[in-house]
Amino acid sequence: MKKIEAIVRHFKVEEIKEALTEVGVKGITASEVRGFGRQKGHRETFRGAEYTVDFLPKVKLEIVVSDDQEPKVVSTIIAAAQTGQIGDGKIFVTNIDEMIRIRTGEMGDEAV
Amino acid sequence: MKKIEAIVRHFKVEEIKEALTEVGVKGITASEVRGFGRQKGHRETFRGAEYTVDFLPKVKLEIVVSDDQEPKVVSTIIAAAQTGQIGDGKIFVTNIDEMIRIRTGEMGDEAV
Amino acid sequence: MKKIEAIVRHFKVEEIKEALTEVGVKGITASEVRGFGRQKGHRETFRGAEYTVDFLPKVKLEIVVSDDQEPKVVSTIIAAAQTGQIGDGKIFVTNIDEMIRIRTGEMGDEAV
Amino acid sequence: MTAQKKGPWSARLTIITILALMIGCSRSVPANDVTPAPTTQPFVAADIAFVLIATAMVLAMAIPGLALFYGGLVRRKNILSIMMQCVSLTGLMSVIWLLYGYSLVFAPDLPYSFGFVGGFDFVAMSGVLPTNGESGQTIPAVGTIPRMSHFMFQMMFFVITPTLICGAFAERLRFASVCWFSVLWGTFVYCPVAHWIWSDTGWFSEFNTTNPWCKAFDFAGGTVVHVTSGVSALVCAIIIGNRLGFRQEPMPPHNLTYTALGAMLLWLGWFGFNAGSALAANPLAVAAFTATHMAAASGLLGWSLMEWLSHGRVTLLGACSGAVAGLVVITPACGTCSPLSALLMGLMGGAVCYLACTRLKNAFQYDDSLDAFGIHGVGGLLGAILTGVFATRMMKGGTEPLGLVDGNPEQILYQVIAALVTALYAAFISVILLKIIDSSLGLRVSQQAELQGLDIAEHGEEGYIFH
Amino acid sequence: MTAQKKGPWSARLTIITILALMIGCSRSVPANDVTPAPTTQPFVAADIAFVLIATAMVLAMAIPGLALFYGGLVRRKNILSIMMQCVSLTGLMSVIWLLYGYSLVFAPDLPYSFGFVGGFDFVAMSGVLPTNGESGQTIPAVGTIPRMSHFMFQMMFFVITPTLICGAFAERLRFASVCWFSVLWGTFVYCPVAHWIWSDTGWFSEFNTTNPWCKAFDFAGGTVVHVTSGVSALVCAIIIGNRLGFRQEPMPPHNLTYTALGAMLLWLGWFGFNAGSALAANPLAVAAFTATHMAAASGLLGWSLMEWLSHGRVTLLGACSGAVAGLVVITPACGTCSPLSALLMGLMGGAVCYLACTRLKNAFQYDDSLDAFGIHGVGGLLGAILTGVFATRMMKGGTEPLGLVDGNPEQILYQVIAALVTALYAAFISVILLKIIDSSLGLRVSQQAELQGLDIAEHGEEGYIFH
Amino acid sequence: MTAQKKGPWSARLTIITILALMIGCSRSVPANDVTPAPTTQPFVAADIAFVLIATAMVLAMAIPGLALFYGGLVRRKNILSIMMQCVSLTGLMSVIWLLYGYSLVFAPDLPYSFGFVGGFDFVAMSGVLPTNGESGQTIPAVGTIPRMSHFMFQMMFFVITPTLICGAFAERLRFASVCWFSVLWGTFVYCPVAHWIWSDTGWFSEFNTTNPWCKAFDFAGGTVVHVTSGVSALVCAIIIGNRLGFRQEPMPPHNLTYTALGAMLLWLGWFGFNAGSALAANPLAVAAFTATHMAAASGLLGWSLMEWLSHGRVTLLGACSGAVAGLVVITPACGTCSPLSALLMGLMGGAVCYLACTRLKNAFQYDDSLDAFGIHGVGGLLGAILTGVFATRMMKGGTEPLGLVDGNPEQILYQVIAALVTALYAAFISVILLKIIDSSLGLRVSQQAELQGLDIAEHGEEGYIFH
Ligand SMILES: Nc1ncnc2c1ncn2[C@@H]1O[C@H](COP(=O)(O)OP(=O)(O)O)[C@@H](O)[C@H]1O
Ligand SMILES: Nc1ncnc2c1ncn2[C@@H]1O[C@H](COP(=O)(O)OP(=O)(O)O)[C@@H](O)[C@H]1O
Ligand SMILES: Nc1ncnc2c1ncn2[C@@H]1O[C@H](COP(=O)(O)OP(=O)(O)O)[C@@H](O)[C@H]1O
Repeated sequence: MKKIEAIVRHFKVEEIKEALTEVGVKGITASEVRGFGRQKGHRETFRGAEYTVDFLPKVKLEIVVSDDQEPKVVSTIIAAAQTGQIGDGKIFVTNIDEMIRIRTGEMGDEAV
Repeated sequence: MKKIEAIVRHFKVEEIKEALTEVGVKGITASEVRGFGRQKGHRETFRGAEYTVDFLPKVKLEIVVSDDQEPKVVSTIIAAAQTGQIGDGKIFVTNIDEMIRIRTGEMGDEAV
Repeated sequence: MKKIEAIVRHFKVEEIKEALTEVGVKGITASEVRGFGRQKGHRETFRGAEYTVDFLPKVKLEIVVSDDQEPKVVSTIIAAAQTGQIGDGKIFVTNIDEMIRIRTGEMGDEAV
Repeated sequence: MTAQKKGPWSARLTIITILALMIGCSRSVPANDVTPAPTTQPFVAADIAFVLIATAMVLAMAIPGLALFYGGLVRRKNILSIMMQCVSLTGLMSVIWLLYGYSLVFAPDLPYSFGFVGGFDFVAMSGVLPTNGESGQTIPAVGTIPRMSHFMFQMMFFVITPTLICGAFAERLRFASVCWFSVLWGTFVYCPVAHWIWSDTGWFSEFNTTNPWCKAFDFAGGTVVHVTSGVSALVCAIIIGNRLGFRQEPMPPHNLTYTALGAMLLWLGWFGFNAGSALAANPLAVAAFTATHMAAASGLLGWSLMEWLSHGRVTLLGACSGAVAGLVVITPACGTCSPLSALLMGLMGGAVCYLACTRLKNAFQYDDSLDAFGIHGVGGLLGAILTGVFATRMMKGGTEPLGLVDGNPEQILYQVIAALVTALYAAFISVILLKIIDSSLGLRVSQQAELQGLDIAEHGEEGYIFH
Repeated sequence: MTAQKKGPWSARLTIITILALMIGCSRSVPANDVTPAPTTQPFVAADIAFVLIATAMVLAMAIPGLALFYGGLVRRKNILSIMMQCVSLTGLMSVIWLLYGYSLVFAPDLPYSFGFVGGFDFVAMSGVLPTNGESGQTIPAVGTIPRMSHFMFQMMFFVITPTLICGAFAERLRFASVCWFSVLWGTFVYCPVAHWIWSDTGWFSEFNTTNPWCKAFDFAGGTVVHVTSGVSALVCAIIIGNRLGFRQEPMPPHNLTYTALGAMLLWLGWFGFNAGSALAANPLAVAAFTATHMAAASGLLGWSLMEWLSHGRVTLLGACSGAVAGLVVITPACGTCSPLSALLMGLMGGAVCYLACTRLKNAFQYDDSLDAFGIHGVGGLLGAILTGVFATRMMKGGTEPLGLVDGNPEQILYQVIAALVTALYAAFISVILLKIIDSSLGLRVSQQAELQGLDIAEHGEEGYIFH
Repeated sequence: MTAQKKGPWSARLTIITILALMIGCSRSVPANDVTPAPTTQPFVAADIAFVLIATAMVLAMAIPGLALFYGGLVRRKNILSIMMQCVSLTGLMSVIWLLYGYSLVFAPDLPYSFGFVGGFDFVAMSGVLPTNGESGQTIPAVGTIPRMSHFMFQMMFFVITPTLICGAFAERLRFASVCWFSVLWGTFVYCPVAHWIWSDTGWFSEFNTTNPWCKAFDFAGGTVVHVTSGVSALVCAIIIGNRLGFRQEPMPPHNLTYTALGAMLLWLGWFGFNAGSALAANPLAVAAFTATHMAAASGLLGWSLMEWLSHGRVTLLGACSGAVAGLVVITPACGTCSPLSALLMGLMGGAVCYLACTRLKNAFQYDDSLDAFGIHGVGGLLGAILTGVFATRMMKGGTEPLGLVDGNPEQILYQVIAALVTALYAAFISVILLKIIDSSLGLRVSQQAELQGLDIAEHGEEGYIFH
């Protein structure tokens, strides 16, 4: 199994979720992250103090899928998450040794 | 070493923490996530606008342990986190190449 | 490629970011986590109810780099994040199968 | 204790009934033939201004004061449910007060009730509204203000009292049950008790010139408001039972800044509550205002002192709780005690309520979730007694000695009797009402709803969406 | 609709212009030779006290009331922009009011304007300020209070009215455009309409003793404040267009606790708005106060009832919206209707505004983001009409029948005419102003700024930094 | 500067001492033989009502106004500590005021103090409380209100002034040290200065009919409140030193919505502060009210203008800061200047304080964390001077020319002298107090506590628990 981690823009999350559901993804775990990268931050000013905020709000999606689903899922995410502007984000793919559904104890592809 | 990631219900966290401490786990990193899966979301209504919230609040626990501890830890989590209702969550196990304790620079199982 | 996950103290984040930028790191994803470990929690009291908070606020940094950059990055983080006090945090290194830049579809070391 | 919902129909019925009643009443009141004839109109503009503003200040205690004070103390998942209770009860109790509440309290005795409760003379504001006859407009008065102003001022007390109880059963009751309980409680507990203590014919009323059983001082409602609600809160906490996970997992306040903000607003609004109870902008109002503030200040210090002695540090929640405790304690006394006595009363109130909210609750393990009993019940009882100690004609004028320090020790006895009778009565009726509601609507939400949080389970909303 | 910023210079120019005007005016006013000579000084201290406090309460409706009510409803990324609009408009409109707003409303007719708008007699507070002549200080009066107090009380209405409109175009307008629109709207919509309805010579004014075209009752500004702002809000929503992603992605309120807190503060402040409009601490103020509260209470119940019937559950947002709807509906009527009628009006207001904010908006798909039209426009129109139904001399005194229930059915016609003329006029001018601003400054922010949120894009700040 | 805690015992001792004092005093005051005999009771109900409400409004400036204004500006981890300071100082200073504060300010001169400070005549409210003699109740009066009302109104000034200073040393001081500093500062700085400026015998008092050294106008406390606290704040910031990480890491406000809410409440409460200082509901109160509002409005615009000119955009924090700056500047002048002058003063206040909080602070690199000096110190000094420019008998009545515009240029000199003497005195005493506290209790928390945040380290609580 593979874990696909995608760092994406906030307002793309719904779209990605729907696209993924259509290609058969059954579960997603999302979290709020702040990302630093090529995308320029913004300046904030509070009375005298001015500083740059480099870490911009992004969403990280984690999706575990069976090995054969992986390419499909990755391309679906790319299609749905792309705007073409700097800051669209990244996808990382990692190998997963084992996956277990807590409710039933099912393991492996069963648990996806 | 293995990294065990468990997506669990909020109100189970204390219980899991205690169970894990008993089997010798020394460190846990927790974070707020929102999960989409088989568990049905709920409908929210704000004046005219009604919509379904599919991403439900969950907690992700990350625990890095030595290879031999892994099975014990996984079964402990399952035991403590199970309610039997849809939405209990998942456990993912990944291989970790290296672990370092920042304070001392200790590496590998030493650092756990 | 390697994913380096570092659990660090809040007030060290800026320093680490700058140190990493200097050694050529182009992207970081940060998130709020709460960590349980050797560092002692604190007691809170609310009217009659007293309890211990074991999970302390930390920041998790995730950095994906090419294999050869890894040692440099890890040592940079250690240097910048260390205070020598219990609770400095941990670094985990995992292997990454694939990395993709959503904006361009570039893959592998290109995408870092 | 049944946990499942009895379906939304019961709830719909509720509203329809109220609606029907409302329309019925508003039709049946012939606005032009009010009988209890008020003739002279001795209005003092300053008193009108003062009481109107005080009325708004008392409302501010409930919304947003109590809504924030309580709201901050619950867990995030129940923040809206508690605010919803505060604001909805404001709407609901206001209508009930108009329909018959005011009448049950302030109208002449219901025939054959032997002073138990007021009659129907003021139902749906008859006798309260102005009338336009041949001789021009006639406006019923109470003292130097229109009766309508008295009606409004007293309404806010009727609104806030059941809202206080919500602190005891927070995070686990069905919204419909909260509404029903509050309406019934207001009718069967608040109205009679307020009649006993504040009406011209009440058993314990200092205004009862003919034949009071035992004359008790309760200037702004220590017994009427705090003893009744606090004791009922304890009964609710015990009968309804603990929250799931109580004493197993931490249930810390989710937003102490709200609680502090709420406490500050309570402090401010209490000036209206206490000084406004003079019903005139006179030196007595100033005295009540001063006593109120000094008791809040020293209540804060009293609680903090106890914390310091037991833990070596003080907390914001403690300081705020102490201020509120001081305010509760001074409520019955503020029109009769000196600011220096108020200082002592507040100090004792802070310390005693601290013990009630920590030691007492821990000893008996009831889940009075937000300490409605610990602060209002205990503080109310203490205040009632101390009023008998510290009441003095120095502040109130007159020549009769009032309390112990003034040379009238037996006043303490009267105070105790009035408070105890009230406490027992409130507890008794509360038990009955809870049993009735539990066996019809069901009191508690389902376990699943309690775990999920009432905001989503009961109201389909979330408090904060910060991502 | 152009989206790009026209550079900061336009904005800088704005400020400089205002500054210049301000200094110019303050110089050009010879403070000592005011003409419209007020001589006697029949001040009633209680009325001064009451109106001053009421003034503060009306300001509290805008800041923080509306700032929180609206602020909670937007997405997190726009919270500061909406608060900024509320607070900045308070500053800006106050200065405009001083410069000429008060004069355009309350001064004698501008020559040859045929009662369309007031003249310049009170520009920059001339005729409002006290004067020190040989014979000592002379202080212009309105009724029993100094004219300066009337000036301040009315200022707050001028402040809050354009702020209400901000709810319609929240989360997408340039800040500079909001300022310009509000200033121009205040000048060209609010001032004339308020002159028609409240000045001694207005077409629809009940105070116009000589020749009113059609005498309409608008005690506290149902038409002046709510119809004008509500209808303009609809026009804004339509012309400016929907938010990016409207009806595609959820846009839930980011902090309902703020919205509830804001609604509670609106409720409280509205006592100042409505009762203060009596301009004296008299029984009429008490009647307005009472009607206000009862309508809020039943508006809350009316909206909740509709929710219960359609979804089987009630929401905090609904309860709060209903209370505000009830308050809007009662605004024109509170000085002339009985509390029982207020109860019915509020109930209807809650129900009708519920339908406007859900069914109507869904049917026509305009993005009235925070329901400024759904609540203020619809509620304002409904209130104007119902005032004609329920006005009664019972509350107001006098011998003439007032509304339908009092035996004067044609009053409804007058109410409808005044409200409709106002609505059409407000809509017409709003269209023109929007077009002008759009083709000069540009109304909307860039797409990128809208996605990023106005807080960072326009103001370089973030609301909450919780990590 | 020692950083470690000196153990809780010192703190416990504090409280015990206060307690002892309190009980002692309340015993030692024979409530029935007050000497400074006030005989006639010329009370005006409207003035009582007005001053009571104003009193509540001033308290609302401290809690919750300042608590939120400051609270929002600190980092999340210190939110409770700042709220705790605000609420605890309210409790503490109120008790001190009762014990001796009022007396030191308003009692006849302490013998041989040459007008430096008041004596002990009013200690523990003797001479303030009513007395009940043979001839009935006698109530001491000040003007048209009971002296107890004057006592309460002035108390709130005593409460808020040290609280303002907390902005300078936020996020790093021990709670016990804050309490001690405030109590001592109130005693040794506030009381004498207020005596100089407001008592009947003060050196700079316009009420000193016999022999004022130099008559300064300070209607509502520009010098007494803002210069004293602002200058002391600067001294604190410098002596206590910067926060860890100051100028190395960003320390943005954690919740600007609170800061905005706080500023709005300050604006509202300031009406009580300024208009209430007329101590009567008269045209002067109206004038003060109007000037207050106009200065807030134009202060907002002034600061925004500066921001626009320097960054091309305006911020909510700027608008709110500007409004507060305008309010500070107008405080001494609001009873003597016209609303048009207020407009100019506010504008200047906004602009000048902007420069102080940005340029000045950056140039000297002191860590006046929340700009207590930048706004209150600088604004207070500016206001004191401008009062000499703009004071005019047009608003205040009378025939004597008052300020520069009125033809009395030397008034500016008096204003400058009073403000400077006060500033130097406050700075001097503050240094001494800080040194004393630092060498006994220790001023700062430990480094670890500062990193962890004072909420957990000092109070064992967290502000928000949102998971
Ligand atoms: N090497 C990296 N490791 C971890 N996260 C990264 C890395 N590079 C980028 N990111 C994440 O991806 C986001 C987008 O990257 P950025 O460089 O701004 O734009 P783009 O992906 O379009 O080149 C960042 O905000 C960060 O969260
Ligand atoms: N394939 C997946 N990848 C990542 N996270 C998943 C996946 N499937 C489920 N999850 C996470 O697990 C949680 C529970 O899953 P769900 O399907 O609702 O119930 P259950 O685990 O009982 O079958 C989800 O909310 C989500 O956070
Ligand atoms: N085995 C582990 N798995 C996951 N996270 C861990 C583990 N051990 C420690 N951590 C994380 O590292 C943080 C610091 O660890 P701690 O034991 O307190 O101090 P130190 O790293 O100095 O020994 C913890 O708060 C936790 O977030």
